[in-house]
Amino acid sequence: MNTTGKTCQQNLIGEMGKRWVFLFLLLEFAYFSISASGYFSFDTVQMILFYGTEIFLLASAELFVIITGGIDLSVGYVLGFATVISSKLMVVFASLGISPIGCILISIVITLVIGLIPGFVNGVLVAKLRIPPFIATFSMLGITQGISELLMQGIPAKNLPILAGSIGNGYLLYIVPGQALSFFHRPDVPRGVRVYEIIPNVVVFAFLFIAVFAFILKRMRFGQHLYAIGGNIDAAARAGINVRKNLVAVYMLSSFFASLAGIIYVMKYITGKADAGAGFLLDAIAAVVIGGASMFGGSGTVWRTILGCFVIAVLETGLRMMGTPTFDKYILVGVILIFTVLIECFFSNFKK
Amino acid sequence: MKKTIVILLAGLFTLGIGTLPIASGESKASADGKITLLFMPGVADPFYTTMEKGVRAKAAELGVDVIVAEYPKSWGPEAQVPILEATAARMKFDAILIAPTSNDALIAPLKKLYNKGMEIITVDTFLGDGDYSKKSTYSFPLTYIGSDNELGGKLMAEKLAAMVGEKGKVFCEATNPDASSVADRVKGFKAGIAEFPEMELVGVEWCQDVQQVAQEQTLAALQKNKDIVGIFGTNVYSAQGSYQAVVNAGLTGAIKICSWDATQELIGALKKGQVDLVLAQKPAEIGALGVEWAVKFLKDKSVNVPKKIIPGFEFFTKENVNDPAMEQYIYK
Amino acid sequence: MGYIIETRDITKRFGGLTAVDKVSMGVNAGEVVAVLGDNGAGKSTLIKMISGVHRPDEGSILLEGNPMKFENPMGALASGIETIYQDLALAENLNVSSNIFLGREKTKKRFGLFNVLDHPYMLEESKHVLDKLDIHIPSLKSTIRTLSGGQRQAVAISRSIYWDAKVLIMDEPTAALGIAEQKKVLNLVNSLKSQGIGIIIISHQMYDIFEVADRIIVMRRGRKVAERLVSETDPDEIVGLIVGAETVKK
Amino acid sequence: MRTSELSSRPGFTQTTIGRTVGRNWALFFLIFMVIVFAFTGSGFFEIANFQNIIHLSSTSILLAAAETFVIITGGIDLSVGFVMGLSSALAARIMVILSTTALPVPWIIILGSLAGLVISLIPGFISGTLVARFKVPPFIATMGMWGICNGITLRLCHGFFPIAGLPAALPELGNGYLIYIHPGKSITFFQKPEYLADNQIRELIRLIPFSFILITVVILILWFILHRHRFGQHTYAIGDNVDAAIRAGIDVNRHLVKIYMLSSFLAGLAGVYNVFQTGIGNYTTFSAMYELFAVAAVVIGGASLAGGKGRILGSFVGVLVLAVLKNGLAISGVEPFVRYIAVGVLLIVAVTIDQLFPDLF
Repeated sequence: MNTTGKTCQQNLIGEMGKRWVFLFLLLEFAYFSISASGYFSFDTVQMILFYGTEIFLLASAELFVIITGGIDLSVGYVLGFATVISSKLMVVFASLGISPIGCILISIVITLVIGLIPGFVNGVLVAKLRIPPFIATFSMLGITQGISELLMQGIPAKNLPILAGSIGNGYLLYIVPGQALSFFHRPDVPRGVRVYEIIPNVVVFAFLFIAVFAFILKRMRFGQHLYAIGGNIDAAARAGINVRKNLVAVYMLSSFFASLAGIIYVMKYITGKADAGAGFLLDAIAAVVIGGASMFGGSGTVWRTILGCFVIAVLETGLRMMGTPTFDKYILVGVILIFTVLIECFFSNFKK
Repeated sequence: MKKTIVILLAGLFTLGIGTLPIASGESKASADGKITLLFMPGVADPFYTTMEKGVRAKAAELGVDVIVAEYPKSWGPEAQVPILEATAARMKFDAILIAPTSNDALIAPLKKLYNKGMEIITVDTFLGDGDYSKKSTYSFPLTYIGSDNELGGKLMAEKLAAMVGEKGKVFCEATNPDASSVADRVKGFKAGIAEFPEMELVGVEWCQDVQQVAQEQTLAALQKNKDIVGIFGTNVYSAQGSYQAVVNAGLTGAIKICSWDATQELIGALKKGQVDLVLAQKPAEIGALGVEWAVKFLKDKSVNVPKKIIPGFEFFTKENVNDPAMEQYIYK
Repeated sequence: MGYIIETRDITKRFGGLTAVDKVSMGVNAGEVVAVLGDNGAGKSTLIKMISGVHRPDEGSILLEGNPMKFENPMGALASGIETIYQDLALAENLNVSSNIFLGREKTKKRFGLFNVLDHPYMLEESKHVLDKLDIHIPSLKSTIRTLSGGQRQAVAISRSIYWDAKVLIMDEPTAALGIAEQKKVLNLVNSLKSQGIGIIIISHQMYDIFEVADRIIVMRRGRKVAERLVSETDPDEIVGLIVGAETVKK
Repeated sequence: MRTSELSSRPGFTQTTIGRTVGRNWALFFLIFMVIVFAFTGSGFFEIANFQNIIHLSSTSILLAAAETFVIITGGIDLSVGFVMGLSSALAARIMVILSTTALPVPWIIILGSLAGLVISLIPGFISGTLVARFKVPPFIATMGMWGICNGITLRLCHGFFPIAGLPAALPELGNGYLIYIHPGKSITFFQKPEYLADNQIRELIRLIPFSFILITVVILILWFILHRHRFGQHTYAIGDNVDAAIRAGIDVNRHLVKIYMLSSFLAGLAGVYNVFQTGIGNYTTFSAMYELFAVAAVVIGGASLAGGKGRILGSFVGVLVLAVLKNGLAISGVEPFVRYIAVGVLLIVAVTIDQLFPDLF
C-alpha cells in the first residue's frame, strides 16, 4: 500500500512544486527563444503541437491507467495496429468506389471500435483474472505487433485517399497576406510565397478528445472512482465501486486513445505500419511522471500530463533547432529530464 | 538548509545554462550567401554515418556549408519528419539531401519545404515509386541517388548459389519489414533463389535491428534445419548477428555467409573466414554525388540533372579484401 | 420483536479452512452487539459477509426479516448496512468530502446530458454531518493523508451515518486512537444507538465494550461459543470464553 | 495490483504444495513448454539447443538479475540496456587503444574489461543518489541515465560503428566450450581438435559453454546475497515498507545507492561479456528495449513492481520462459509474425491458468 516517503510524489507536492513544471517549461521556452534563431515564433508552437499529437494522446491514455496504479505497455503497438487497420480499410473502401470522405469516416469508426478490443482484453486480464498489468499489456504488445505485421506482410499501405493526407496535414485557416484567406483549403500560390497556416486540424481533433476526458476525469463519477481505485483499491471496492468494471473501462479507454493516435498518424503520414508508435511509449510514460503522477497510482491530471509532454517536446525541438549534434542531444535530454524532476522534488521537500 | 538548497539550485542552473551553448556545437549557419545544405539521414546506423562523411568531405571540397540533422532513433516518418521540420525551420537551406523513411509520408512535408524554395535530393530511398522523370505529386525532387536494393538482393542470391554449388537450403536474416529498402533486398533475394531449382529458402526472420535477436533467430533456424548451407544477412545488424550465430554454433566454414553493408567488423570477419561475401553499397559516394549535383544545380539552374543516379555495388571476397583499391568502400 | 439484521447458520470456507462455521446471530434496532474473539476467530470474516465483501457458502442473512443476497458491498450499502473497517478504507489521495461520498457521489445534470460531480453540494453536506457529530476538521478539501488518526476515524464514521444506516458495523473503532478521541467515538456510538440504529462492534478493548454494548457474542475458531447480556456478565467471564477457559472455570 | 481482497486467495496458498506451485508457476510453465516443444520441433530437445538458449540468454540473464534487485526495492532501472552498451563500447575502445601498444594480449583484455566494469558503477551511483538522496522517481532518474549513457557510448563508437579490431582471443573465450567430443575419435578440453576439416565440423559435440559457467557463478553469488545475506534482507525490507525499514535502523539511502550500483554493475558485466561473445564493442540500438524485456522477465519470475517481492532464480526462469518460447516456436516452424502473437497469447494463458486454477496441481 502507499506509504508516505517512498518517492517524492507521494509526499505532498508543495505549491511551488506544483507550479514547477510550468515554470520550467517557460524557462525552457525562454532559453531556446534566445539561443535558437527562429524558435520564438507561432510556427514553432504549432510544430510542437502538430508533431506532439500522438504523444499527447498516448500520454493521456497512459495517465488513465497509471492513475489506477497500473501501466499499459501496449499503447505503442495498439497505435500501430490502428494505423494498419485504418489504412487497410481506407484502401479497401476506396477500391469499392466509396467517396473519399465516406472511406475515411467509415474506416475511422470501424478502427475505433476494433481498437477497443486490445484494451478490453487487457482490462479483463487485469481486472477479472488478476494478471499483473505489466505482463498482460506486455503480452498484448506482442499480439498487436504480430497481427499488424501479418496484415501488412512487409508492404506499407499505399494509395490511401489523398483527402486523408490533406485533412491530416491541413490547417483550420490559411492566410496569404494581402491576397487570400481561406478555411481548410490551402490556396494555390507560386513557389516561395509565404502562406500563414493557423492551427492544424489534427491538433483540434486530438484536443477535443483530451478535453472531454480531462473533464470526465475531473468532474465526473468515473474519474473520481479511478482516483479512488488508485488510492486504495480495497476502500474503493468496499465503498461499493465496481472496481473490475472500472478497470476494464480504463484499459479500453487507454486503447481507445491509442487508436485515436493511430488514426491521426494515418491522416498525417498517409501510411500505416506495425511499429508506428513503438518509439512513443517511454516518452508518453515519462510525460505522465514529469506531470507529477505517481507510478503507484492515485494521482495525476490530464493538464499536467500535457505539460509534461510539452517539457519533452519543447526540449527536443529546441535542441534540434539549435543544431545540437545527435549524441550531445541524447546526453542533454537525459540531464534535463532529471533536472526537471529534481528541482520539483527539491521544492516539495523544501515546503515540508 | 534552505539557503544551501537555494545556492545549489542557482549553481546547477548556471551550470546547465552555461554548458548548453558549448554543447550545441555547430554555430548558426552563415547568412553571407554561401550555399548551405541540409543532410537528413534515415536512421541511426553505420550506413548513414558513412554517407554523412561523404557529404561532409565533398562539401568541404566544394566550399559549401552542410548541416547534419539529428539521426532518427528508428526507421519511420514519425521519427524523421519532426526532426526534418525542426531542423529546416532554422534557416532557408538551399538544398536538402534526405533519405525518406516512407515513400508516401514524406511527400507532404518535403513539398512544403520545396515550396519554401529549397531543392530536394533523395538519397538511398525515394518518394513514390522513385520515378521523378514524369510529372506527378512526388516528382519535385531534383534527383534520386541510391542503390538498387532489389537487384542487390538478386545478385546476392546468384553469388551465394555459385558458392554452394547451386543446391541446398539457404536462410535469410532481415531487419524490419517496415523498411522498404530491406524489404526490396529480401524480395530480390527470394526471386534470385527461385531461379535455382535445387535451392530452397527455408525462412526469413526479422530482427528489428537488434543484433542479439538476429543471433537467436539464426541459431534457432540452424537448429531446425541442420543442413542449411548459406545465409544472407540483409543489413549490418542482421549480417553481424547471423555470422556470429554460425560462429556460436561452431559451423564456420560449413555455412557460407553473404552479408550486406561493409562495416569494419564484417570485413574483419571476412578476413578471418567467418564471412564469405560482403556487399558494399557506396554510401559515401551517394552522399558525395548528392552534394555535387546539388551544388551544380544551385550554381546554374539550367544544368540538366539526371532524375536517377545508381552508383552500384562492390563485392568483397576473400580474394580482394586485402586489395588497397577496395579499402575505400569499407564504411568508416 | 424481530431482529433488524440476523444471520442464520452462515458458513464461509477458504480452501480447506473454515473461517466461519454455522454462526447465527441477530441485532435489534437501537441495540449494540459486540462480537469478541481472539485473532483468527472469524470475527472479520463474519462481518465481511454481512457487509457484502464475502458471500457466505451456506446459510442466510436476513435484513428486517427478508433474506438478502449481496453480490457485492454496494448491495449491502444500498440496503442500509454500513461498515467502518479497521483500516478505515479511506482513499488517502482524496479529500474528506470525496471520501464521505465515495462510491455514491452526488451528481447534477449538465446541459441535460451528462452527470457532473456536484462538489459544492457534497462539501456542504459533509460539513453538516461533521457538525452534527461535533467533529472539527480544518479543511474538507484537504486530503485524508494529511489528517490524524482520530480525524480519519471521524471521517469514516461520518461517511457511514450520512447514509441513514439501519445497521452499522464497526471493526475496531477505537484501536488507533488517543484517549480523548476514544471517548468521543464511544459517545458517538451511544448517540447513534439512540437514533435506533443496530450496531455491531468488533473490539479488543473490553472497557469500551462494557461501556457501550448491550449484548456480547463470543467467537472461537469460527464458531459462536457464547452469547451474554452485558448486564448479566463481567469482563472475567468474557475473557475466559474468548480464550476457551470456561470449561475449566465451570 | 497491490495486495487486496480482490486478489487474496487464502486457503490453498496456505498449503505447502500450493505455495510451491503458486510461487513457481513460471518454472512449471517452462517445463511444460520444453515437453511440448520436444514433440513439436525436431532439433529442439537437444543438448546443443539448450546450450544455445542459455549461451545467448546470458546477457539477458545478467540484465534481469540487475533489474531484480531494483524492482524488489520498488524501483525500476530503465538504463540497464544502455549501461550495457556503454561498458561494452568502453571496454572495446580501451582494448583497441591498448592494442597499439606493446602490451601482451591477456593484459589488454584484462585492463579493457576492468575499465568496462568500473565505468558501469558510475551511472548506478548517479541514479542511485538521485533516487535515494533527492527522491527523484526511479523512472525518470534511470531514463535520464539512459540518454546520457547512450550519448557517451555513441561518442566512443565515433557514430554508429561497432568497435572492431579487438584481439581474436576474445570471441574464442566468450564462445568457447569446456569439452569438445568428436565421437569415436577424440576428446579435447577448452579447444576444438586441430585436425578437423570444415566439412566435419557438424560431427563435433560441444559441452558446457563458458558462458554457462559465468552465469552459474554470478547467479549463485547473487542468490547468496539476496537470500542468505543481510544485504538481501534489507533489500526486501525497503521494498516492503520503507518507513518500517528506516525505523528498523536500515540506512535506506545508502542501501538504495548500493542497489542501483549493483544493478548497473551487472549491466556492465553483461556489456563486457557481450564483447567476449561478439568480439566487438556494441552500442545498444534503440529498438532493442532490453530494459523492457528484463523487467518482463523479472515480473514473470514472480516479482511485483510495487516492490518487496522477487527472486533471483525466478528472474532466471523468467528469462528462460521468454527465450524458450521464442526458440521453441521458431524451431516448431511457426511463422515469425505468428510467433509474436503466440508468445503473447501463451504468456497470458500461463498466467491465467495460474490465477484461475490454483488447485490444478
